Order: sequence, then C-alpha cells, then structure tokens
Amino acid sequence: MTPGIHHYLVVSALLFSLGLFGVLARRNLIVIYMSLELMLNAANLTLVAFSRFNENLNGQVMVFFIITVAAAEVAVGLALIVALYRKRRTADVDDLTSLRF
Amino acid sequence: MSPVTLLILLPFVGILAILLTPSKYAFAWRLWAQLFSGLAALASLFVFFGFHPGAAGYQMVQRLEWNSELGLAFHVGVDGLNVGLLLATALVGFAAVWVSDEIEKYTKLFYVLLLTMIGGALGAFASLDLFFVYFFNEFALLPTFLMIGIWGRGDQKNFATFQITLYLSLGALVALVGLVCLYALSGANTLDVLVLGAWLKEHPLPAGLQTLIFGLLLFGFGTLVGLFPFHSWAPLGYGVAPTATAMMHAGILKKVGLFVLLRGAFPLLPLGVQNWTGVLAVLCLGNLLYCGWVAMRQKDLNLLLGNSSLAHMGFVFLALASTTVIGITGAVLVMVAHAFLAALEFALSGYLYRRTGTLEMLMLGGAFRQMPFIGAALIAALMAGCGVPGFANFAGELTVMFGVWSVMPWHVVIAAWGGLVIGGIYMLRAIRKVAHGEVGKVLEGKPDVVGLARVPYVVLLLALVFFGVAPGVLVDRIRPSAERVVSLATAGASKTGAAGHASVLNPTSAPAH
Amino acid sequence: MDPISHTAVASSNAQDLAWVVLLFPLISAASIPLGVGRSRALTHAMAIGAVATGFVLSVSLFLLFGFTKGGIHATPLPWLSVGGLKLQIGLTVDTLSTLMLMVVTGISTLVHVFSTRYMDGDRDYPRYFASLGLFTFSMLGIVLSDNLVQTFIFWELVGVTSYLLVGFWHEKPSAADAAKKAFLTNRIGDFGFILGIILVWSAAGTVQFTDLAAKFHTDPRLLGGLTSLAGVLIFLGAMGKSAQVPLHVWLPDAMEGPTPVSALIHAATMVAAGVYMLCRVFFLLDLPAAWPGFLATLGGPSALGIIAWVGGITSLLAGLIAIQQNDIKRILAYSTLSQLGYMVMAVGCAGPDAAMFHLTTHACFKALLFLGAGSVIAGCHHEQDIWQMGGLWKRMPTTSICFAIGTAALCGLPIVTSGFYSKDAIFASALAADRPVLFAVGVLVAGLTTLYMARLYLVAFLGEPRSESAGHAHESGTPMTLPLVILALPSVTLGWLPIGSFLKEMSFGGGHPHYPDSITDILFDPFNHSPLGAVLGLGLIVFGGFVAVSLYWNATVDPLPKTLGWVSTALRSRLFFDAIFDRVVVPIHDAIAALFGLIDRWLLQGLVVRGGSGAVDLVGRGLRLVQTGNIQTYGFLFVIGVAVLVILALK
Amino acid sequence: MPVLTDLLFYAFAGLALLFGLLCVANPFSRNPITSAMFLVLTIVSLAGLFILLHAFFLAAVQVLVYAGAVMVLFLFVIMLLDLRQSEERQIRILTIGTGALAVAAIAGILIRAVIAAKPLASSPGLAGETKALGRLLFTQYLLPFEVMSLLLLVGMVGVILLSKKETE
Repeated sequence: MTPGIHHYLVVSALLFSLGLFGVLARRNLIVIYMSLELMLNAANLTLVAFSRFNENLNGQVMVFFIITVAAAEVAVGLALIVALYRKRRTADVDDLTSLRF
Repeated sequence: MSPVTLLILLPFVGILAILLTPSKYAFAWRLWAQLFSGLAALASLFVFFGFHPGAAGYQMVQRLEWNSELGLAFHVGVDGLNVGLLLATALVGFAAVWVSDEIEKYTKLFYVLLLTMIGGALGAFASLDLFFVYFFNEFALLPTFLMIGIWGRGDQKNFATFQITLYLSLGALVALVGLVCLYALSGANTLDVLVLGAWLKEHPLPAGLQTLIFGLLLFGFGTLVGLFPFHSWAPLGYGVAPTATAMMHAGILKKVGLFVLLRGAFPLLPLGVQNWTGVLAVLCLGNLLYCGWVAMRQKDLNLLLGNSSLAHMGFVFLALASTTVIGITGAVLVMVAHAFLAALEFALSGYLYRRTGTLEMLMLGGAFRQMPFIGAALIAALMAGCGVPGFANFAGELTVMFGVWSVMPWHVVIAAWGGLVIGGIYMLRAIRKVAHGEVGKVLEGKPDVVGLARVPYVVLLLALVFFGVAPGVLVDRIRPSAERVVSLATAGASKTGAAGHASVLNPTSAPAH
Repeated sequence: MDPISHTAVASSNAQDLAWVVLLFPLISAASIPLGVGRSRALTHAMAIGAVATGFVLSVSLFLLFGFTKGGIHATPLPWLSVGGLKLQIGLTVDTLSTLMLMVVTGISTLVHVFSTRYMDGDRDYPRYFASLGLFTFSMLGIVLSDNLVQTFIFWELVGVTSYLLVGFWHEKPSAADAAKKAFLTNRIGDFGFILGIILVWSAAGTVQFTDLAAKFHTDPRLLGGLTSLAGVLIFLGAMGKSAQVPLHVWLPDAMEGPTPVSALIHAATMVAAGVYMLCRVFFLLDLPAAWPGFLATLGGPSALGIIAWVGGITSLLAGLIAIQQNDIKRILAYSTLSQLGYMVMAVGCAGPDAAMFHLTTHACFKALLFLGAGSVIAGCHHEQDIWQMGGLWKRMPTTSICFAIGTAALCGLPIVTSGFYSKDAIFASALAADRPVLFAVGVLVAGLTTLYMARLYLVAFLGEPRSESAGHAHESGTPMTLPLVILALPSVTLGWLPIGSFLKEMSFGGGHPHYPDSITDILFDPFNHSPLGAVLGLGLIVFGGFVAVSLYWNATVDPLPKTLGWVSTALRSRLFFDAIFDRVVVPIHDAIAALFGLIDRWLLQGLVVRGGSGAVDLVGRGLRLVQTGNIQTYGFLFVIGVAVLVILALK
Repeated sequence: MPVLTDLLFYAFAGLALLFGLLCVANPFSRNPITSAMFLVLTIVSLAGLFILLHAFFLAAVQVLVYAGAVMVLFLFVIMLLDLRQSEERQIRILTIGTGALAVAAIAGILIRAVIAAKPLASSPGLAGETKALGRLLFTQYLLPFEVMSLLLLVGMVGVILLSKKETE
C-alpha cells in the first residue's frame, strides 16, 4: 500500500508517545531531555508530511525554525543541568523536589 | 507637558537610573534615589505653589488617550483635594528615601521598590481616571508587602505580612468589584471622573445600585484606610515594617483610599452617600474611641503609633459622614497633616529601633537626654499627635469638629473626648516612657542624629508647623473642591434629614453657613 | 483680600506694637536653639531683653489705649476661612488686656532675672530660657486674643509650654509625672472649652469677642436652651487652667518644676488665664439661666451661680488643705488655689472687676512669695520642708523682709497691703450679688489664709534653725534679691489704685464707677465702701494670726496632727482628691482600654485573621499531599488532564 | 519505482520506531550513552523519511544539526557529568505503569483522530525544492529568520553565563 499521510501521522503519533513515555518514566534528567527531543522530532515529521501533502512549503519553514530553536533550547537546558548538577551532585529527578511547598 | 506628569515620571526615571547602575557603583543607588525623590519634592512644591487658590475646577491637566475602546485615558490634574496630598507624598517620599540608610541588604531592590511606592502614590493622587487611581495604588501597594516581608523586623514579621497582605488584597478586591460595577453599570464606558460625572448627571443610576456600589467602595477603600472594624492589620503591619515603608504607607498610601472616596464615590453616587453616612457615622466612633483606647493599652511604641494613626483617621471618616463643606475641608486638612505626622512618627521610632533594637517602651526612656534632637522631635511629633496647636493636625481636627457640629453634635463630643483626652493620655504616656525619665539601658551611649541626617526630620517638622501656623494656605486651595464635592454629594437630598439631626441638641438650629 | 498689603498699610498704627510684644518672646525663644544658646550670657540677655521690651511697650500701650472705652484692635491676620467658619489671629488692645499685659510681661521679666541665678549651673540653661520665652509668648497670645478660637489655640500652647517647664527636670520621675498630670487634667477642661466654643459659634456664627458681645447684647436668648450649658462648658476650660475643684489636682504636683517657673506659671500667669478668660467672655456667662430639656423644668442654676460655687468650694478646700502641708512650695500652691477660688467666685458673683483686681495684686505678691521661696530653697541647699528650716531671718534678711511683705499682702493686712483692697472688693461683690453663704466662706478663708501663712512664716523664718542646711543658709545675690525687692513695692501699693472701679467703667460697663478722691478716702476706701466685709475680714485675720502664733511660736513639731487626729490626716492626704483620680478615673479608662485591647488581640486578630488563616491553612495542608515535588508526577497529571480535556472536546 | 519508495518508507518508519523505543526504554541497558546513540539512529531514520517526503534540505539539516551538533552536545554533557552509575536504581513499576497509562491514552487519542480524519488527496505534487524554501525564508520569513539568529545569540550568552564556574 502506498504510504499516504495517514501512515506518516501514525508513525509520528507513535514516536511522540514513545517520547512522552520516556519523559514520564525515565529518571535521568538527560534521558528525559532526549525523550523531549524525540517528541519534537515527531512533531517535525507531522509538519513535513502536511507540507508535502498540502503542497505548501510553510510547514518546512516551520520545521526549520523548530530545529533552530531546539538547538538553542538544548544548549540552555543542558547548561542548566550542568549548573544543577554542580550544586546538587545529581541528575535524578527523584532527588530534585525542593520546589515542594 | 503638565508639571504633574513630570512629577509622576520623576521617581520612575530614578528607578531606571538605579537599574542601569551596576553593583560596582552601589553607592550611587542611594544617591539616585535621593536625587530623584528630591527633584520630585521640588516639583511638588512647584505644583503646590503654582496652583491658583480659590479657582474651581482642575488645573495643570493633561490627558493622553490610552485605550479609547475601553474608555481609558491617562488623565492627570490637580484640584484642592489632591494638591496638598501630592506635596505630602513627594516630601514624605523624599524623607523616606533619606532615612533609608539603615537598609543593608538588597539595597538596589529596596530603593527601586521605594521609588515605585512614591511614583505609584503620586500617580494615584494625580489621576482623574479612577482606573488609573486604582492601578497606581496597586502599583504602590505591592512593594509594601515585599518590603515588609524582606526587610521587616521582629518575630511577628510573618504574621504581620500575612495579615496586611490579606486585608489589603481583600479590600482592594472589594473596591475593584465596586469600580467594575460602576464602569459596567453606568453605561458611560469610562471611569474618567469628569466624563463619568457629566454622564451620571444626565443618566443617574438607580438608588439601589448607587447604594450597592457606594457600599463596595466604602468598605473596600475603607479597609485600605483602616476603617473600624477592618483595622487590625495596621498597627502590627507598621510595627514590623522597615522605617521607610511604614512612613510611606501610614503617611501616604492610607490616604489613597480616603482620596478615592472623595474623588469618586462621593461626587458620583449621591444617593449612595446619603444611604451610607449613618453607618459611617457609627463606624468612625470605633476609630475615634476604640482605637484610642487600644492605643492606651500598647506597650510597644510602634503599635501605639499605629493605633493612634487609626484614631486620627476617625476624624476623616467623621467628616465624610457629615458631608459638610467645613467638615470635608477639615478632612482633607487632616489627611495632609497626618501624612506628615505619621511619617515623622515612624521615622523617629525607626531611628530608635535602629539604635536600640527594641521599641518596648519600658526599656526605652530618657531619649530626650541621650538624643536631644530625636527626643525633642519625638516630643513635638507626639504632641502634634494629640492635637496641639501650631501643628497642622490641630487645624484639621478643629475644622472637622466645627464642620460636623451642625449635623452630628454628639459625635463631636465623642471626637473631642477621643482626640483631646484619650489622645492626650496615650501620647503623654509615650513621651513619659520614651523621652522622659532616666536614660534606659538600651539607649546608653547611643548616638543622636547629626548633620545632614537630620534633614528628613526637619523637613517633616517644618511642613507640620507651616501648615499648623498657616493652614489658610492649604484651606484656600481645598475650599472650592470641597464645595464641589459636597454640592454633588448632597444633590437631591432632602435637607430635613440633616436639620432633624441637628435639633437633637440644638433647638435653635441655626448653623452658620 | 491681600493680608500683606493690609498689614503694611496699618503698620503705622500704634496698636500694632502689640504684635511686637507678642512676637518678641517667640523670636528670642526660637533663636536660642538656632545658635544663640551656645552662649549663656547671650541667651539670658536675649530672653530678658525680649520680655523687658515687652513690658515697656505694654506700659506704653496701656497709657495709649487703656483709657479708651472698648479698646482698639491691631491688624488681624487671616488664619483659616471656609464656609461660615472664619478664623483669624487678631489682637485686642483695651484696658483689660493691657493691664494683664503689664502683669504678665512685668512678672515674666522679674522671673527671667531671678532665673539667671537660680538656674545658674543647670546644663539645660538655654532650654530653660527658650521654654520660658515660649510660655510667655503663649500667655501673651491669650491675653491679646480677640476671639475664642485664638484663645483656645494659645490656651493649648500655654498647656504645652507649662508641660515643658514643669517637666523641665524630665529625668526626675516625679517631675515628668507631674508635667503629664498637669497637661492631662487641663485637657479635660479644654474638652469642655472647645465644645463650648463650637456651641457658641454654631448659634452666633462668629467667634470674635466684639461681634459676640454685640450679638448677645441685642439677643440674650440667642443660644436658647443651651445658654447656661455653653457658659458651664467654657467655664470647664477655666476650671482646668485655673485649677478649680475637682480639676485642681495638677497644681500642687506641678511644684516639681523649677521654683521661678512656679512663680511665673502658678502665681501670675497660667492659672490666672482662666480667670482672665472668664472676664473676657463675661457677657456670655452673665446671661439669664436656660437649660435644655428636662433640666429646664428642674430650674437649673445660672452659669454664674455654678461658677461662684465652684470658686467658693475651691477656696475653702484649698485653704483647709494648706494648713497641714509641710513643703513650702506646696503651701504656696494650695494658697494659690484658694486665692484663685476667690477670683472665680468673684466672677461668679458678677464681679469680674473685683476678680481682675485681685488677680493683679495676687500676681505681684504671689510671685513675690514664690520667688522668696525660691530664694529660701536655693539658700538652704534645696531643702523644702519648713520643719527643716527656722531662723532664716538672721541669715537671709532681705528675703525674710520681702517674704513678710508678701505674707502680709496675701493675708490682706489692712491699709498697708494691696491684698486687703482687692480681697475686700471680692467680699463686696459677693454681698452685692446677694450670696451671703459665699460671703461667709470668703471671710472664713481669709482667716484660714492668715493661719497657714503665719504658720509658714513662723516656722520657716523665725525660731531657731532646725537643720544643718538651715543653719548654713545664705542670700544668693542681687539677681535673686532684686526681683523680690521690686515685687514688694507693688505688693504694698497696688491696692491704692482704683483698678477695680476703672476696669468696671472701661470693660464691664459698670454704671457708676466710684473713685476715691482724697488720701484718707483711698486708704480707708473699703471701710467706707463695704464696711461689713472689711471689718469681718480684719477680725478673722486677727483671729487667724492669733491661733497661728499660739500654736507655732517657737514650735519644733506641728501640734495639729495630735489634736485634730483624722481631720489632719485627711488634710495631709489633700482630702483624697488625688487618690480618687488615681483609683477611680484612671482605672476606668485603663479597664476599657484593657477590654478593647483584648478584643483587638483575640477577636479581631485572633479569631478573624488567625481563624481565617487557619481554615485556609487546613485546606492547603490537604492539597499539599498532591504536591510531591516530583516533576514526573506533575507531568503524568498534566497528560491525563490533557487527555480528558481532549476527549471531552472531541465528543 | 513507487514500490521502492513504499518499501523505504516502511523500513525507515520501522527503524525510527524501533530505535526510538530502544532510546527511551532499552531493556538491556539504562546507560544514557546507549540512549543517546539510539536517538542518533532515530534521527537519521527520520531524515530518511524527510527525504521520502522530498524535504531534502531539512533532511540534511536534521542530520547536520541534530545528529551532529545536538547529540554531540548531549554526549559531551553525559561524559562531563559521568552519569553511568546513577541509573542503577530499581525500576519502579508504578512509574512505568502510570507512564504507560498516560502514553496509551495520548497515543489512543492521536491514532483515533488520524484514522477518523478524512484522507487528503494523496497526490503529492510539490517538489521539495531547496531553492523555493530558501526564497521563502529570505522574503516572507525574513524577520523571524533574523530574530532566530538573535535567539541563538541570547542562548549562547545564557549558556556561557549558566555554565561559568561561580567565582567566590
């Protein structure tokens, strides 16, 4: 069967779910962060697919921007993790609960 | 640009200057604050003495359309009601900045917040659009909470912060509901008092609605002032607040609530006024007597001062309840006078606390011997607080009593007792314990203020004495506005009510005006 | 309406010199903390110069305007004006005020001079003279005032400045307490005073004395049923300042202040202010009795009647208490109370002229006595108990002679003292007002006066020294003795002037003033004019003197406590007035304060605020369980929330 | 030819999902480095899918930026922090369970929505021209493009500030 937009969307949904699972279940901050990237990629796939099937390049532009923002975000996020690790000697979310009231 | 706009802008420019100064030049933060609050004080003097006394209407008006769809405009101007308060705000703000050299941590944040308070209060008094009055008031109130929370003192700090935040936020909320009702129900699509006033003259609200809105405004803003029985936040709040905050809040911000009532509620909602003055007349006795008696009970100087300032507010509420020209004029006079007085009192108690670490009156004593300047200023301030002539408070309270007599003679009797006798008792007890007597242990060897550090105290004292010796300067400015407010607030009232009231004690009933 | 140009135009008028008299002491007082105080010599030179100039100007003002009926008004300054309330600061220059002006500035000058020696060595010397100047300024403000509100303003200022002076040695707890008590007791009187002023204003629409007098002249029933109430309320103010029972308790305590201060405040000026004020507003008090509501049906007394009785009772009680006091200043204090009672009684008996006459003479000899007491105290190294003195006439001859003259004047020794004439005028007015009981009281008090003053003189000045300090007593030099000598002169001669009759003609509209025309006529005027009072008074003076001599000649202890028993105890305890104030009046206020304090603390702050916060806190604690702080839990809840919302939205 | 691209789609999609699964929930290793390596593979597979969708430029960027720069950064941080042993804790059934539940819910919703949607006309006509994309970026999207460069600058400054050693 020729893969239509449905196929791409299903793949994207599954990837998104995988990423979400990683965010919710993994405890290592860095792995959680990678899972987030996975979710972003899933979204990118959706956009590219729609761009293709709607014959409109705007989706691709959006993806381009997403990739750029994601790069910046990763840098800042990782810097935060490094700073946090310096202070707390851990990158495990179970240990990072000091914002609790 | 109107000088009033300039006056409001100056503190904010100061904030900008402080924010742009890096911590390497930390000494400059205080200098900036002093400079810009001083400029604001000069500008306010210019506004006050540039104001044409005796002329009705608003002067130095400026209007900038902000959002015509919502009917919001930055609209400032001065009339008799706010010209004195603007002067008081700028001068007290200047003094508050000057006494703040006690602050040691987060000085940058402190001066930014303090200038925010000053600018907010100036904006609230100058605005002719009730939305902006409210907006600026909130702008000035928020730093209060932060400052008490961060730089507050004593072991009751947290409870006091909590209480003051709770009361003031709730009060502001109720007042906001009132303002929103006024905005939504009047149909004028604006809160600009000029436009709204003209509109409501043509399309008055039904009596029920006026009563409802006036009640919301009265209790909302009343809470901000410390109207009995919504007053208990004040003494404790001032007890723990850093000096400058207590000065600004007790002196200035408290007056905003009263000011809004005079600016908005009274002229716009005459039927509401007439339905609520009875209640207000009863509640003001709570301030006059109850708070006075509570003040007698206090062992801590700041708690005593806080309660006494509530008692002074009783005179203003009494005058509002009477709605007579003389009474309202006196009320504004009391507001201005008390602004200087409260600021002076808290500045002095703040200095004592800074040197001794306590305001427990039993521990102090002999301040007049140990610190002649502070002691003398304290005696003068407390004397002014119990209505001694020569200070502005006396002129105001006297005018209020004269004004209210024709409407509520018995209230005047109680006010006189509260002001002269009860006020005398607690103020003199405070002098006896703090200034007189042998030098207390905590005071021994503690230095007096010298040199330029005396400036804020001298400024406030001079202002008190100036308006005490020549209250006419202020009264001539207030009078036309008071007449306008009263004529609007009593519009359509049957005069029988007031006359019947007067006949209780005065059968001849020939009030002379 | 430009006040400045008005003043400029009018400044050529001589009556505007009154402004100079008023403002000079203020200027000198203000200059002292601003730098003059650095030099002691400059300080007292400035202060004395200001009041002495004031005295000279007062005399010239009296000579210029004292003989004009109705007086002249200096250019007023507007103070405050709104609606029907027009207040201004104006000065009245008439016989009454210029007479009082001379008394105040004259005695103030002498007290200033006396103080240069008495206060020498005090570290707060400049503050003393600054306070004295302020006080003089305030007092002159009352004297010159031309309206009720101005009187009240300076009335209060007098209260404050006397507070500063009585509490001058503020580190001494007793002095600080006395100052507080004086101020608060006065405040109760002021409470009535201000209400009276407002009451009068609300009916008449003005507070100017001249306007009021005119209005009440045309319509005596202007105040309707409140006429007498207004009078009594205003009198309440005078009761505070002039220390009438029961508001007299502050005066004896106020002796804690420096002695020259007592001479100025508690003899000549502040306490006289009440009497002076009553004379000023006499037209208000002299209205037919009228009370509101049910009081009218009871037929209440007139305001004057109440005033007369309060005065009489005060003079009697104070005279009695004075008999059993041992502190030289306290004896004089109670004697002052007693004499003030006389004056108030005279006002109540429709004799303001007699009251002012006695006020004038009393000011001189009581100042003399207080300054004499100051000289004694300074000479005896701050010993104040008369039983620790004795034999002072040998060591302090000038003081003793002057004190004797003062004592004689106070007792009212005929012909040779001024007290005789003024006292007799009071007796005459009591008789003329048809108040025989008060007349009897007055005469009896004259006897009491002789008794306690003779006791004082016999015990303190005659006999042998009874203590070390009395043995080493000495005169303190010219600055202290000179004022005594100067004051002794008018104490003797002032009575020969027809002050009462003159005032009656000029200020109180008396129909037929009576001026004696020959020297014998002058000297024996009382015997001609009101023989009953003069003769009875003389008799009681002799009797009182006789009792005193028989009891206290060469006595070393007071024999009265033994013979009188509980009466003496009661007198020593000042008839329990202070106890009543301390145990009843103060505790009532304190109890109410305590109750309200508890309400504030437990009900408002406790139940409402803490209760409210408690409820919120409980809910918060419940919700807190949800807050694990674990980001993944939040994420889970978020995702579930999104899922639920989407499902709901898609439906 | 269509058959080949179809096959390629299934291959890349399958690989992406497999590697994704191994990245987030590798049953054999909980080492973050392993996860990172599998994420690289996932991203490369996605780049393959992008090519199938004629988004050639994006595929290149995906490989260059993501697989190249970003993942290197990840590895760098992992090694810098030396996190290997921290993952040695017990797996918590509760966490896995709740996670799975949430994921199942979201996945269910998404897939249901996809299936329920009306299919688009499956005639992909537009060629993924890099030239056209570039024209678009430098005309219509010029401002966002420039803003993006600012964002990167700010991010860079922020990162330097955050990771700078605190000087005490």
